[in-house]
Amino acid sequence: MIGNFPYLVVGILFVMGFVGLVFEKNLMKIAIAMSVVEAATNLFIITLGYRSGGSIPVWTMAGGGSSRMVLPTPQALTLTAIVIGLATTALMLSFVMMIYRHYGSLDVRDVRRLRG
Amino acid sequence: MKARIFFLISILLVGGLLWTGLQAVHPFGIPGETPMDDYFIANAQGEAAANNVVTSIVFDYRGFDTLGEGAVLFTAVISVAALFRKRGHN
Amino acid sequence: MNPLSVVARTVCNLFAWFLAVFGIYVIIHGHLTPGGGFQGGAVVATFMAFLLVAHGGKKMQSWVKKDIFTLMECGGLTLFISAGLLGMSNTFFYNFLAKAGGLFGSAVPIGPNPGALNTSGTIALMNLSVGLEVVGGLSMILLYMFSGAHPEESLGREEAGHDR
Amino acid sequence: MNWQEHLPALLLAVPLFGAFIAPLTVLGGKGLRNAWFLFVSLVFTVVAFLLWARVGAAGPIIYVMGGQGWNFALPSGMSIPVRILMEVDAFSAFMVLLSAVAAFAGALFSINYMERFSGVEKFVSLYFLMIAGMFGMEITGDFFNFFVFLEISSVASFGLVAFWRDRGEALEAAFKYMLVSTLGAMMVLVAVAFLYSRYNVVNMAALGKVIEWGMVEKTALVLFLTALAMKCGAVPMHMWMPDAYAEAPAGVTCALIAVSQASLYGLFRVCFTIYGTFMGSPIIPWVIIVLGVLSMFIGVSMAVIQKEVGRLIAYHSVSQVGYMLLGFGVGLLALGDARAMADYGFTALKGGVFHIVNYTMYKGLLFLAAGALYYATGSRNLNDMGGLGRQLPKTMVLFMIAAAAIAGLPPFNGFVSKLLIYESSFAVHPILAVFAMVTSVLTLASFVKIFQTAFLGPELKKFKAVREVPGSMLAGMTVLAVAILVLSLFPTWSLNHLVEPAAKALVDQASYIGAVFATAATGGGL
Repeated sequence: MIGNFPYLVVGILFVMGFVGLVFEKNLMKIAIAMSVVEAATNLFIITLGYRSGGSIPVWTMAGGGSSRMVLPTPQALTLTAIVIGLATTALMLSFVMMIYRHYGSLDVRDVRRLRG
Repeated sequence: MKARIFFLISILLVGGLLWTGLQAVHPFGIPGETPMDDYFIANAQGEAAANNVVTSIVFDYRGFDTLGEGAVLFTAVISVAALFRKRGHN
Repeated sequence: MNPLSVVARTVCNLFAWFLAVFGIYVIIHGHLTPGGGFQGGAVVATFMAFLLVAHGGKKMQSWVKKDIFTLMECGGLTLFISAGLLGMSNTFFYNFLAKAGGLFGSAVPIGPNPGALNTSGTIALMNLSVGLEVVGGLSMILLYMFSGAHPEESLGREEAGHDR
Repeated sequence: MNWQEHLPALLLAVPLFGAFIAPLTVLGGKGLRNAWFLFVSLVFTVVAFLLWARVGAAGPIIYVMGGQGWNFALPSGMSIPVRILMEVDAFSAFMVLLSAVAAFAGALFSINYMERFSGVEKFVSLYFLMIAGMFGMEITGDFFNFFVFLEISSVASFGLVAFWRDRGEALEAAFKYMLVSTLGAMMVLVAVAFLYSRYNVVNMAALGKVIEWGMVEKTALVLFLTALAMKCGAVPMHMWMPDAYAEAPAGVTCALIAVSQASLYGLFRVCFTIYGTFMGSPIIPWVIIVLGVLSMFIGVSMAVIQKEVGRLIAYHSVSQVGYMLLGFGVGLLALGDARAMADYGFTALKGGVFHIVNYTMYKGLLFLAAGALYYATGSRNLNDMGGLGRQLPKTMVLFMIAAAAIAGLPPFNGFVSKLLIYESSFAVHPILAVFAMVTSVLTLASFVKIFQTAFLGPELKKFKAVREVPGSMLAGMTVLAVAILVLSLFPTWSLNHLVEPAAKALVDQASYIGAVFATAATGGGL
């Protein structure tokens, strides 16, 4: 069981982020919860790529000539996903700033002026 | 109140889904067949002429993804600039 | 945002340059060591964040213009997509410089090796262009967020009005 | 070499290039910016049309990004593709064509509509990025690439929805949309990771070839279904849709509809092409059908009580998405059963596909007309309007065409697609057809209401000074109106040449997969 501990962490983080998304009332905390969900996703992809005993997939540093490397594709995908997450987070924080400037409050209940 | 129940149910569903799904994933550290990754490790130096396998994937094999990634960052920057733009810029 | 104390400013002045140099190193050696355009660009953008925190936004805005960063960003991405379009004789994003002799055109030996800078074809070129884009983009986000957080300092009060 | 082979790459490169240059056009002033806006929109529309024509003539085409040759899908000694593939079959090409038309109309409309805003060069850049993301979602053959383009189109649309940042409602709508959409994108990414963990492949065709029906695949399918249904505005998570559609500038809403259709496209690509006949249970089709019926009914019943033009039309979008989900769900139910397929399944698919193009055209036109009303009068509330038919005769005619089409009045295209859906869903269960018809009647009622309040009735004193909207806005609306009229007047032609190849391509899993693997068998190469 301890071997699959990373997957457990992924599941817990994802659910924690999701709970924060739906139950938090503060816009800033909602943004943080979204970042937690993104972190869980990135963690999941990167754990999929681990091969026990593997070395870093860079030939400059491979050293002893071992060709047993960890899987490189998840690292590349995570790199892309992290930058995308960074972009969305930046935009989300800007929205929070603009909303605060507009309403003078970060509470969802003060902001919800739209009729369902 | 109704919304809270809906949210609770959806959280339970997501949690249950991930719980069952993650149990079926291969054990940590022991991936099964990896033809695509082995190809990258074997051929990154010959084809893309790069020592760093990850970079050769990011910029050569999946270079188009990276263009998309740059475009997302660009989009975010332009959106932020549009949000905080000055009035009467034109 | 007020400037920090003189001690903090001095330390930031000193170490910000190390950050910039390290970031540029990461960008240039992207195809040899861990790192690349995005990571190095983020490090160089931290240089901007350092200066912004230490000296306050007012001074910063008198030092740099946002237009430079816009130009860096658009230029970097245009260079990137052009590198893709130039490979169009084969396909979009074909690595046409690799092992072709000229710029970044040396072949690499198979297996572990110390690495040479003049390899990897368009990968190095794209690393540079992405680095340029990320530096411009992240610095722009920082500057715009600063001016958004302190509208009275940069934009003026009448901003909150209607758009037309 | 033949330049037409590079059409899939050009389709994506043109709007991206346009977007990267657009912020620099501020140096050349207004004229240069508008010329660039128009020029790039025209170019990508032409490329989309050429791509559609080529796919119609030559069958599914692939394009290997960064390969030695455009069809060099499998490297030597490999049984799976390692590079990013673009794969365009008739269904993708159909989606690309209709999105391009909607995007072109939105661009034309925006040239005059956006004049009142500042920072339009940023608007132009974001608009092109959204279009590029939409095209990328529709022609990509790689799941991770699909996620990347999903994010491009979403992030660009957040910026566009909030473009009028001085209105608090616009910011809120964008924030809400952002939460739903980013969560959806993360779910897509987790699903891609699940599939990758099992097969070590992210290519769609290669996955479709090897997929089995296990626990990992089930989880991935549920995640895909949830995420993409959220993104296209099906019922439990439809709340973002009226807000975002009503608050975005009108030209953007027109393109935003096409973007939500791209999510719908992704949903059906996953269900039909990747899982297809491997899907071991009828639960998923029934879930889609139930979601469709709920969306139809709840959407329309929320719509009839709205007072604001934009929100009213936006709630109708929810109910129209329901029609498509119903059509495709019935088609999916019949998949793998040749007799049921011939009996009602294929009709349902044709109805669903035809409804996609109809919906995009008339809903885009409705939003543009609502935007024109707002541009002319400065009011969003229906209760304030009246007697505008005299001042805005052209807008009135265009609005009438769109309203008749959405309500499904007989000569118009909405009637044909709805009829196909009624017919086929009746074969599955009569109650489905009943729901669909009731929805249609309520739709008619609410559009009669808008038309009557806004355009008919006595002339109001405060609207004395209202003028007809400027030329480019009328041109944008006319593009869509002409498309509606062509689809309405030549239903047989459009069914045979536009809809049927797309529906056929959707059920033909083997040829989608074969397109990748066959070209390599014949040597691929240069």
